[in-house]
Amino acid sequence: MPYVQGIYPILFKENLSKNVFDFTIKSKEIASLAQPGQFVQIRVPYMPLRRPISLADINLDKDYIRIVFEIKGQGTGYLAQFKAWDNLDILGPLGRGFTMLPPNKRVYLIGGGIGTPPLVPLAGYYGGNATVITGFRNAKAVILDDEFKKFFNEHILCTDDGSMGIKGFVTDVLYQRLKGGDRPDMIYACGPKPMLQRVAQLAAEFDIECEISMEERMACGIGACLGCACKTHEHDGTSSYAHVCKDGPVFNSKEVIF
Amino acid sequence: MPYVQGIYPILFKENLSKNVFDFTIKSKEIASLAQPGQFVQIRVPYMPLRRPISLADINLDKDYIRIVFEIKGQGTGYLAQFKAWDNLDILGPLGRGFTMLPPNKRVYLIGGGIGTPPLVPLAGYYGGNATVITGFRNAKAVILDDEFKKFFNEHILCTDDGSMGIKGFVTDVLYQRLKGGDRPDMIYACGPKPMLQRVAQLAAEFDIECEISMEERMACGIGACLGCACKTHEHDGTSSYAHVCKDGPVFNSKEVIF
Amino acid sequence: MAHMRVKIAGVELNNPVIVASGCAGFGREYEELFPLSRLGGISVKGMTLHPKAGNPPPRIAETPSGMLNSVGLENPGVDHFIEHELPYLSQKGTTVIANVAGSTPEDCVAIVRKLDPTNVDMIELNISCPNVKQGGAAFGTNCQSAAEVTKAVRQATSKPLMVKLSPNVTSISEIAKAVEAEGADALSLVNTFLGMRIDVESKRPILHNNVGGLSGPAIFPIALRMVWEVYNAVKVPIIGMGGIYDSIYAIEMMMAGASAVQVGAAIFTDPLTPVYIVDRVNQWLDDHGIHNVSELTGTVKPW
Amino acid sequence: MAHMRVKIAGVELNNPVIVASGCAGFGREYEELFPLSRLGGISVKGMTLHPKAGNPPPRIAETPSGMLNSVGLENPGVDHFIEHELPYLSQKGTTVIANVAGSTPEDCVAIVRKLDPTNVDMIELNISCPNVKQGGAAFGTNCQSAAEVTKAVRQATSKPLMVKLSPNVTSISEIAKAVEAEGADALSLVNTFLGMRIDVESKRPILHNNVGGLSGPAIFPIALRMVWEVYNAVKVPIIGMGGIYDSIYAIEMMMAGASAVQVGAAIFTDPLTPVYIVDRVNQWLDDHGIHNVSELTGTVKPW
Ligand SMILES: Cc1cc2nc3c(=O)[nH]c(=O)nc-3n(C[C@H](O)[C@H](O)[C@H](O)COP(=O)(O)OP(=O)(O)OC[C@H]3O[C@@H](n4cnc5c(N)ncnc54)[C@H](O)[C@@H]3O)c2cc1C
Ligand SMILES: Cc1cc2nc3c(=O)[nH]c(=O)nc-3n(C[C@H](O)[C@H](O)[C@H](O)COP(=O)(O)OP(=O)(O)OC[C@H]3O[C@@H](n4cnc5c(N)ncnc54)[C@H](O)[C@@H]3O)c2cc1C
Ligand SMILES: Cc1cc2nc3c(=O)[nH]c(=O)nc-3n(C[C@H](O)[C@H](O)[C@H](O)COP(=O)(O)O)c2cc1C
Ligand SMILES: Cc1cc2nc3c(=O)[nH]c(=O)nc-3n(C[C@H](O)[C@H](O)[C@H](O)COP(=O)(O)O)c2cc1C
Ligand code: FES
Ligand code: FES
Repeated sequence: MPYVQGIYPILFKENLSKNVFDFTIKSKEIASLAQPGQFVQIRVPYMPLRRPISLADINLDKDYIRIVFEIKGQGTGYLAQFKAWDNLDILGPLGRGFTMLPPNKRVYLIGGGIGTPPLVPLAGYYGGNATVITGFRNAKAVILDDEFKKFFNEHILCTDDGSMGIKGFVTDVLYQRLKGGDRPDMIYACGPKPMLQRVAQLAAEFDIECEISMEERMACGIGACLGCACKTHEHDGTSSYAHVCKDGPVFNSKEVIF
Repeated sequence: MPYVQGIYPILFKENLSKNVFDFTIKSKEIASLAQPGQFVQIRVPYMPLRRPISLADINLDKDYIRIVFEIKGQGTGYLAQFKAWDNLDILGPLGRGFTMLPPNKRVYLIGGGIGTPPLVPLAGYYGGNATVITGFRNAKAVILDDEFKKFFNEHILCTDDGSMGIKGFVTDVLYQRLKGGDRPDMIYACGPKPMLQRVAQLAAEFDIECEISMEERMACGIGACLGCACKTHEHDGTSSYAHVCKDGPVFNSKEVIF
Repeated sequence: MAHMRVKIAGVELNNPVIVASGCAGFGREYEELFPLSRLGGISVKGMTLHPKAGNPPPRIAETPSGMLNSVGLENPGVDHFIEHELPYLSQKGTTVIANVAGSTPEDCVAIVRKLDPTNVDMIELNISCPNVKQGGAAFGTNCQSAAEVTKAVRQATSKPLMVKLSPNVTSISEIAKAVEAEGADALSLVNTFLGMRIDVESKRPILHNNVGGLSGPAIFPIALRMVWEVYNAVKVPIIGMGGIYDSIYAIEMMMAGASAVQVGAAIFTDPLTPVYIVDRVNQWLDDHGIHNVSELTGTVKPW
Repeated sequence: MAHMRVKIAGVELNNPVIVASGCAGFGREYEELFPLSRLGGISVKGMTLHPKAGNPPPRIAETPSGMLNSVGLENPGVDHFIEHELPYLSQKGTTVIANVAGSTPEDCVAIVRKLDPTNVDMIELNISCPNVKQGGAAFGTNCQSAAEVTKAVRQATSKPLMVKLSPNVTSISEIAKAVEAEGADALSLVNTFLGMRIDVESKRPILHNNVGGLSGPAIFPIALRMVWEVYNAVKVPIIGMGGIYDSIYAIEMMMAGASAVQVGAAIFTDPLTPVYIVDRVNQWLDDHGIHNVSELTGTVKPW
């Protein structure tokens, strides 16, 4: 897959919640190559390894991309210190994105916490045909709530403590829907591993196509170093390692061995 | 000797010549402890070791110190990127400064290139009783030329190529003066090693007290690591190592073994 | 423009900057960013006789100015390399170095026999991988076993044979001498240092393999010292590596005794590093009036 | 506030953070910035029987996330220490560890005999200095000589005896076991890695000694792995060091098996590092509901 490396300016910086930042970055080159579900590798000061961050938006007309990230450690901490008009060294777009069905298909988008942003381009594409279920620890952690209104998605917001939206897990809501007889053409999910595992189980149980976005520690980000292994089923019943940066980050949920 | 560590803001930044920068830094603590000839250790991004830089000025009333430095490698390169109102992490004042005679004594101040700045406080102190001889590669490298006018010093400017001031070395001028019968009470010198060595020779030849400011690669800057050794004569005729950061940077020229 | 070509064990390289084994796969991925012909060579991912799955993830951990990896020689096996990778790679105008990482001397011999009739330019016998239970560093941290595997492989191939040494030893020059005595045409050093990181929240080592190989700028000063030590102990040419991330580091490595260098982890920080190094070394040579990059080798003047 | 006191070989420390030998002299200089009683202890500059001038300058070189030193055990000799430094230092409310660096086993014995009647709390036998021609790493890179010098010193003192190991070896756990068998009460590791830098303009090694010891964050992952290896090989307590510059690194080191840590080069970047580490480890313990810092030791859960 074609990708580029370059220095691109931040156009807008927003603070979505205490530790979550939203950068809009001007890059015609990356925007014109990118697909929903792909990611970029960003160089951060002091750190020998780049940081993988998903594309939260790809705008071809306006030549920009968007990333939304949470401060987890030193690297994302330094990244958060960049300001509008600072330049970022970015490698991308990388990996395999989501399979795009015709936009009139019915889909579910399941997002947990900082796993929500990569669903934004899908929400825009499927519009009213997408049911979006997003979950967060509590009201303070909620991000991108308005985003899905814009696209006329059905949107169900969950929080672990019920301080906003429904109290409970996204997978509880999904389970109720599927048990209730809903049969979407695809479930897309991005979020913490236990959530993805449960979504994969539900998809298997109700026999629905499902794509999940995986994470793994990376070095190269382009399939050269074999660092980002992810255990997968082979067609012949054995298992082997796929690589999140090249074969993923989006996998069919049936492929992944948790 | 008492010293402090703290975070201090840059008040003014000036660019004296292509690669030479002049920072005025607010620090009542350091200014109130410092003596001419002492230095500070400045932390620079990415670098495990601090950078030793001499105090180019100490202003007690206004609570500031001044440093003048040249970009030599990565560390000074990063230092040069700091701007007014940025904060610097500084350890200081460190080391032993110049011996101050009564201000009515006749002194020579000999400065080579980036060795000139530490002479500024001496120039101010001795005023018209100081003869300042400074030397540079060429006109473009000349710094602090105006400074000595302010203090009514006699000032002789030399350049290696004669593009400004007298063509020749500072030590040639000094030699002419001493040979001509001038007998100052002290020669102070700061600059490249070959210059210091020649000044020391002349001081010995004409039997004049002389103090020179030495440089050595440092780690701690306070006398703890024994990194910054400088070979010196012992009273009993043997040699041993003094430490530039604690016993110096200013040494009596008779002590140092070049 | 200075003359950048170098000759090592009879093989002429475009320039002395080679991408290190394991860091650029079989060369396909980075072609997107620069033509491989800009490189002096590529040392391909270490290969075994049969395909190898490697270690479970996580396989990567970050460290101050460095990184750990515990990939564990994941590779598709020598046959796949010869059939599917080499035909493509050998047309790219760069020197192809086959990194051989059998788990027994017999395996290494078998791999090398398969490579012998191909157009691979050079063999790099990896006796220093810290991430596998058998072979790897088990060969390379002992003079006798290092000599044995070198001897066996030497007899199995007419290709130029380079042996890649482990730095996890008391005396790397002893190993170097043992390997030279058995007919190695060149030496490459260093492979990674065995290291560890712990995730203090989960109390788990970050790497699933618990330990992994440290590389990157952090190790440069140790690697440089080892290259200098080995240069003073052997006569065969040395390819130096370990933490090179800028032209100055490449020049130091050559001054310490390397005839060429490899660049590994730095490519992950900036994928264009090897190409920048080629250009900047060339510029440095011009600035210093040096006509031929080979003139740098071994020119350090010890005190 | 968690309980921070730790006990090592019968000696109780204020907390597990000790300033490493050679990095804070005899403690006087840093007193300007913090009271020594804030530290768990201070390991003083390595001392020899007679005063030692050390190596010619330059003695310091910078490296990515690290530094090289070739101080070469400059010190005023054990008698001077006992007469002029110890009386002052032993009143400061911190544990005093005497780093002993004789150039022969006989020298080490003579030094230790002099220290035996003093109020030094512990001996740290340095068999790992890479910067001297005799003694130092020559002892520490070979099981037999490491055992011999430990044995001799063990018989010469009733003080708790800690032996400081060199990382420049193929198997540090073999050395650790040899030293433990001869009666070491504790082990400290690691000393510096032998490294080099070259000034490409002058073609001279930056250090006048050509090579020197690498320390600082760069070496942390290797040091951590070695502490873990040694912890799994011996029963005596371990003081871990090498590149610790923040509380997380100290916690990793303790989880890998250290009962206490030493902080060296990081003090040059920020002189308050050891004190910050004490406070931040304490905070971390509180945040994690751990009451006693000793509970961290060896808690890593390998995969
Ligand atoms: C394909 C992909 C897409 C991602 N998209 C996003 C996103 O859109 N928004 C967002 O906030 N985060 C995203 N992440 C996670 C993000 O990469 C990590 O949170 C980040 O690397 C942490 O870096 P740090 O220095 O702050 O943390 P540290 O823990 O200090 O990092 C130490 C090392 O571990 C790596 N690391 C730590 N956590 C992760 C992780 N979860 N995944 C991969 N590497 C990790 C770091 O990259 C670094 O090399 C994505 C990860 C992957 C693999
Ligand atoms: C007491 C003292 C006072 C000084 N005062 C001044 C001053 O007022 N203005 C000024 O421009 N320079 C001064 N210097 C020199 C200045 O410290 C060096 O130019 C600077 O450290 C170079 O750092 P770098 O990262 O740019 O160079 P690099 O060469 O990349 O530095 C690498 C390492 O070597 C050390 N180093 C390199 N050159 C020197 C040197 N000449 N002396 C000591 N360490 C060195 C650095 O500190 C660093 O640790 C002084 C040096 C000393 C010892
Ligand atoms: C991800 C990764 C994979 C590696 N795989 C191999 C390998 O297969 N064979 C080998 O000989 N060396 C391997 N190495 C070691 C490098 O080739 C090189 O010796 C080492 O990384 C030091 O150089 P550097 O500091 O420039 O990375 C690998 C290194 C890394 C970082
Ligand atoms: C300048 C300097 C001097 C040192 N001198 C000694 C010494 O005299 N005795 C000793 O055992 N270790 C000495 N060391 C090694 C340190 O005590 C420590 O083992 C090593 O630096 C690793 O820890 P660090 O990475 O925290 O610095 C010295 C280290 C430095 C940097
Ligand atoms: S990160 Fe290198 S292969 Fe995926
Ligand atoms: S720099 Fe540490 S003693 Fe001078």
